[in-house]
Amino acid sequence: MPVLSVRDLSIDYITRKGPVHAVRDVSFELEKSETLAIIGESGSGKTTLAVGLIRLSPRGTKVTKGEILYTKNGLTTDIRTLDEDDLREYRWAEAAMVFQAALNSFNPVITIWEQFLDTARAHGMKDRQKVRDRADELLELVHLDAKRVLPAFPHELSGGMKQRVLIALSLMLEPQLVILDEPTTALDILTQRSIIDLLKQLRERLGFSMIFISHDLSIAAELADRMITMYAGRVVEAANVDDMFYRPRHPYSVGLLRAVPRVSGALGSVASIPGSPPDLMRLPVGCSYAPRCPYAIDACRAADPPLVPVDTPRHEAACIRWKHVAEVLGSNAEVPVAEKLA
Amino acid sequence: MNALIELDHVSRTFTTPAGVITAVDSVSLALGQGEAMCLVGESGCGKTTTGRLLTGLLRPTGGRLLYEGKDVWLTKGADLARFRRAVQLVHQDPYASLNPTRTVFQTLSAPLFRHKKANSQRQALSAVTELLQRVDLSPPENFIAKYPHQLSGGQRQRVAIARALTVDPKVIVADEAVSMVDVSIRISLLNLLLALAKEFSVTIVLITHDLAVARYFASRGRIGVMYLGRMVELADTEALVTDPAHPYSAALIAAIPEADPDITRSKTRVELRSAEIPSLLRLPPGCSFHPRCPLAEAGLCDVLVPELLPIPGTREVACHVAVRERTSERAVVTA
Amino acid sequence: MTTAVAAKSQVRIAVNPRRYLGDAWRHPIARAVLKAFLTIWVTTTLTFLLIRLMPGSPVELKIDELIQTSNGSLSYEEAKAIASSLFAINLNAPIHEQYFSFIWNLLHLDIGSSFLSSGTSVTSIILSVLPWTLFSVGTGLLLSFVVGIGLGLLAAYRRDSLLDRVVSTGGSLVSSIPNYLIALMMILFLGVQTHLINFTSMRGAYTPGMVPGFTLAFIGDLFYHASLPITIYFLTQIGHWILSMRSATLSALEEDYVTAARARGLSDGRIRTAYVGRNAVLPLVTQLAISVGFIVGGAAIIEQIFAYQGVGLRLLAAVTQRDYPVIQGIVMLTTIAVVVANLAADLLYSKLDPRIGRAGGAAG
Amino acid sequence: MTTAILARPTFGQRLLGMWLSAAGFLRLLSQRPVGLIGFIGIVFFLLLAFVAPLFVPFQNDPSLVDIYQTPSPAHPLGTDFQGKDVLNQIVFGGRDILTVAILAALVSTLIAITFGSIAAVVGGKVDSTILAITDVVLTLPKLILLIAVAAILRPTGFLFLAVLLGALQWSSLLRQIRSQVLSLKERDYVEAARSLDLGIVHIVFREILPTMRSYIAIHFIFAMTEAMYAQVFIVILGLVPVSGSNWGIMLYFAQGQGALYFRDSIWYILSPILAISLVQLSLVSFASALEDIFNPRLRGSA
Repeated sequence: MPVLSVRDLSIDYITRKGPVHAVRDVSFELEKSETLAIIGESGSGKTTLAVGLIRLSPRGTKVTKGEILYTKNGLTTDIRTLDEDDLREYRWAEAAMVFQAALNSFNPVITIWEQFLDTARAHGMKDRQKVRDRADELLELVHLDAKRVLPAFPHELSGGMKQRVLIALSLMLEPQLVILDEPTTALDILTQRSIIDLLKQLRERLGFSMIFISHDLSIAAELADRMITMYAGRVVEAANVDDMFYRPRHPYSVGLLRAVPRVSGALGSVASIPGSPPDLMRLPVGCSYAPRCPYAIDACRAADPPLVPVDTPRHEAACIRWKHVAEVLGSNAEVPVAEKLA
Repeated sequence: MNALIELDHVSRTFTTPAGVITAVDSVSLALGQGEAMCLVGESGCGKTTTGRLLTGLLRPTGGRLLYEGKDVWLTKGADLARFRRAVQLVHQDPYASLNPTRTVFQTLSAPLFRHKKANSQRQALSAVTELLQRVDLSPPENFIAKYPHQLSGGQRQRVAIARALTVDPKVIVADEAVSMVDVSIRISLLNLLLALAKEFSVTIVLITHDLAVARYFASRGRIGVMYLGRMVELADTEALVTDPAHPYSAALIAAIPEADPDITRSKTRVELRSAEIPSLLRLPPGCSFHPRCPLAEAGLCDVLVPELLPIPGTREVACHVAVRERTSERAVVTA
Repeated sequence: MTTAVAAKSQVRIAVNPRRYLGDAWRHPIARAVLKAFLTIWVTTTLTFLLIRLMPGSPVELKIDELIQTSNGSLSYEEAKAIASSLFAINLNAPIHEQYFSFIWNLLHLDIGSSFLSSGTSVTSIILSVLPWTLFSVGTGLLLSFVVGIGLGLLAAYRRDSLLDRVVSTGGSLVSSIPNYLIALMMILFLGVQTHLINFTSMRGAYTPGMVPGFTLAFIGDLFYHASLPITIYFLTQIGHWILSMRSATLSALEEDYVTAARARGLSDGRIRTAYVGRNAVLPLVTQLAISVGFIVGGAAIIEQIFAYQGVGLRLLAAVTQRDYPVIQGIVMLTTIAVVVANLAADLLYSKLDPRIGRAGGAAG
Repeated sequence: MTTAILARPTFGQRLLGMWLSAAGFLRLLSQRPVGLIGFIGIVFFLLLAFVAPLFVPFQNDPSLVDIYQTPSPAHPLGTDFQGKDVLNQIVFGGRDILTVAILAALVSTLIAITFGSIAAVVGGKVDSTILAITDVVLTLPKLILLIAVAAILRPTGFLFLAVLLGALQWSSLLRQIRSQVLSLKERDYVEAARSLDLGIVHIVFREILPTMRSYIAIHFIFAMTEAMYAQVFIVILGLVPVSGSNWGIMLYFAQGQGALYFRDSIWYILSPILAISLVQLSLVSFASALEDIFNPRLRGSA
């Protein structure tokens, strides 16, 4: 049974000019100890989706439909039906969300230790000494010196240190699911590398399932087992990492992969996607990628293409011309898209 | 080829309540006409300050800034203004680079009127239309009357580039100009800058932390790697990417995640001796990378500040060990 | 995507946090104390110039007055000598010497004696009235601060509800009406027209004949007499605190650390106090400092309307009697009291906000 | 509509532009009823103070017979202790007060803008001295000083009173303008304007000030309320030689003549109180609405 199974989840932003469909009929599953990358650009709805998974959507948003089924030791519950107390328990004990280090995720006027204590107390760990030992253990886990970090105020830590403390804090109650929002954005290259290696290490040791959202494909290549790409609020493709990188079936995934240059290996025919990002207020009828898609035909503009299974296992794409995309790419070899289209 | 614009051992310090910070430490860099090069480095390495020094918006506290051979900060009045117009800056944040209360036309026509490149409405209108076409914002009529908040991030950066072009600059410093724009349209912005370099022989310096973007943009040019205010390596892009001379460049290239599962998961790591970034207030003696450098030799690297010295293959590196190994007679030519 | 922005901001990133903060802690406190002394020095000099050098200054007026009342028997020099003793300064000495003796006396808290009751020193006069003003203004201000914070927090949490609209609009309107007009209306309606409160019995700071001491009766009597002024000071500032706290809370609620705290399953109560409340109240502490000065100033008219013997009323009496040493004394001592209050609020701010630890963190 | 909004619009377009923005502004204001009422109040009192006196005859005929008359058709607001009509005094009582308030607000706003922007633009020593002076003035108990200064200098003319009030009020506005200009000065588009060599005039008047227009308008109104408070303050306390008649002077006499205590004199003292309060209420509610329209996330009111 998957740890998390999301079915037809839709989330709207209520604005004066009417509802904006930020997330539209999103479905995906996450197995135990599996890492899923949700890749999308601005306006794709990835953050709205992630925050929606723990029902933390800001004021002015509404989950219109869909289920979020969470399973632990064989018992499945729909998060959307949890009452306030159970929801509070679910948050952090079951699913912990780690925000971007660049955003100020720490209360600036109290020390890191107080924020550890707050979290522990909120989940019934009253004994200060036990919380202190747990904090030391967690900070040790993320290679930080507890004596220096705990008494410090948030602004006294560097970006990299803050991201590590956030990760340590997220593991306090041994959650089964850790959700990370852009875990390495706004960090320097070497710090980014240390965070990626740290996440790999922790995942191996503690076996939690992980979802992370990012606009950066290279992080997905590093960490993910499975990937979904989102465009204008919808999942356009879901696949294992190798299938997504070497055998993409949705024109947007192809375009995105082709638009990212690499340092090692040949550059190939790197190229941008024409046009500009979708305006969620005025989405076109039919496939929202049609205006920018080189393979679009009239049928594409008729209706929203559903997610259909494609020619490799556990691989789906929301494009009625995915076979044509496969032909254009040609070989299924483990060669980057940019080189195949060179 | 004599350099169009050159930094000659330029330094810049800032006094803060906590002490004096050397943001840029005697950096030398010569750029020819139409050259497209990149300055790369992590935050705090001084690449943004170097960019500001190049544009003349920031006065160096040491060394000289030469433009067409003349020391800019010794020139006065008209010459200084001419230099100031010849070097333009394109900023990082598309949401802050354009004045929200002015339309695209007002933003682009102000410099045209100011420098007598247009004397009437009609001339300004046609000049602006041509500028918008040159930065691929077509049809121009859709953009002229728009306010910045009605444009996407990519479109705003194009207007910012068009604004820089209003004064026919010889040099454009693009400070992280693509890092806040959607991944899928970055390449088109880089291509626009490359086209300016090729067709109008404008020298372009792209400042970025993203080595992959740097490799694409300067694939036929050079990359300069900076660390804590110093230029540690300056080399042709392909040479630097495939065979980095300075241990810091090697560490960066090894650490970068690649958008390709097979390559990125099989990369060999460079283990640094410490992850701690030294404070700009108290730089380590000698080479400031020595506390973290796997090749550091006690008595040499922690005493003597390495100069940027040439090594075979039109390259320069500021590392005693690298220079010694690559220039000694019995240097084995590595594959 | 790096956050490398203007060169100045690079300073923050790779600096050893503990040492850099250490310097910042000492530096702002010293700066705040220096600023306080500077303010006091400027005020004393300002009042000195006002009394001494202004054309038709009180000193000249006093000399002419002496000459007239003695209908010509006093010469200018003799009148000047009398005036010197009254003003406790040697008028013949050159101006800068007068100034130094003036400052010297001030340091010894000797600022001359009142023209009228020539025996009593200005300091003793002031010390007998200043406490009442500080007591009434202080209580009114603290009450309006505490209630304002609470209502502002509530209004922000129930944004755009009826409560929010009533509290914020009502608060801002009450505080925009000049407080002395509210005082007059209170007397007019609650006193004269409806006899709800017997304000004549409330005159003065306490009922004459009461034995001053820490007895419950005496303190009760104090509050009875001061109740009207306190209500006015409360109403004057309440709108400001509600609005400031409401907007500070609204922006605090949008901060990421509040979402992160909710994601960590923290209880609403804990988030409301330690996360939203503490951050929102920060800018208000410095505004508290500034409003002390405003309220003490405004007290003069309130004390006159309610006949409450505070320093304001005494100043007005001194003004009508042209009792310049007392005027000069009151202006200086009230400023010193206000400056000390500001210093305290600034230090409190630097203690509350570890990020800057900057005293003098006034808004703006 | 591809016609470009030209850098130098013709007079017709400028007029059209102004009309459109005014209509747009009124639409925004109508969504904030309290603000709208405030706006109407301001317009009413400005008309009352500057236009009504041109039409209503000035009555200054004290008649001992009808002292403290209760409101009647002849005297809608009754009469004062000299038997003079209260409504007439109210009509003529606004002009002086509003003139001084506007002048004082002008003085304090001008000081704040000039020195605030100079401090921000020039920076360095100039900035720290201006800031030090402002900090000192900020903490002074201004009204105590006002009492002392008014008592000693005995200001009579409008201008002198306005300058005096203005000179005491500019400090907190200067700090806010300085920090506003400082933040705008750092913006990328100002740096770009500098490197395009567009000149300091363009930078200040085309790049920095336009974004501050609404900010300055709001604080000008708050400055007016402060000036009115202080002006009536010193008039009621009798610190200023009484000449002519305005709402403050009416209050001064009403208080002096014990109007507070007689049943029939209630309208004589209440009329100026209500007049002043309503002006202040209108100013504040309109300014708060402006604040909400132009920068909804502004932290804390002035």
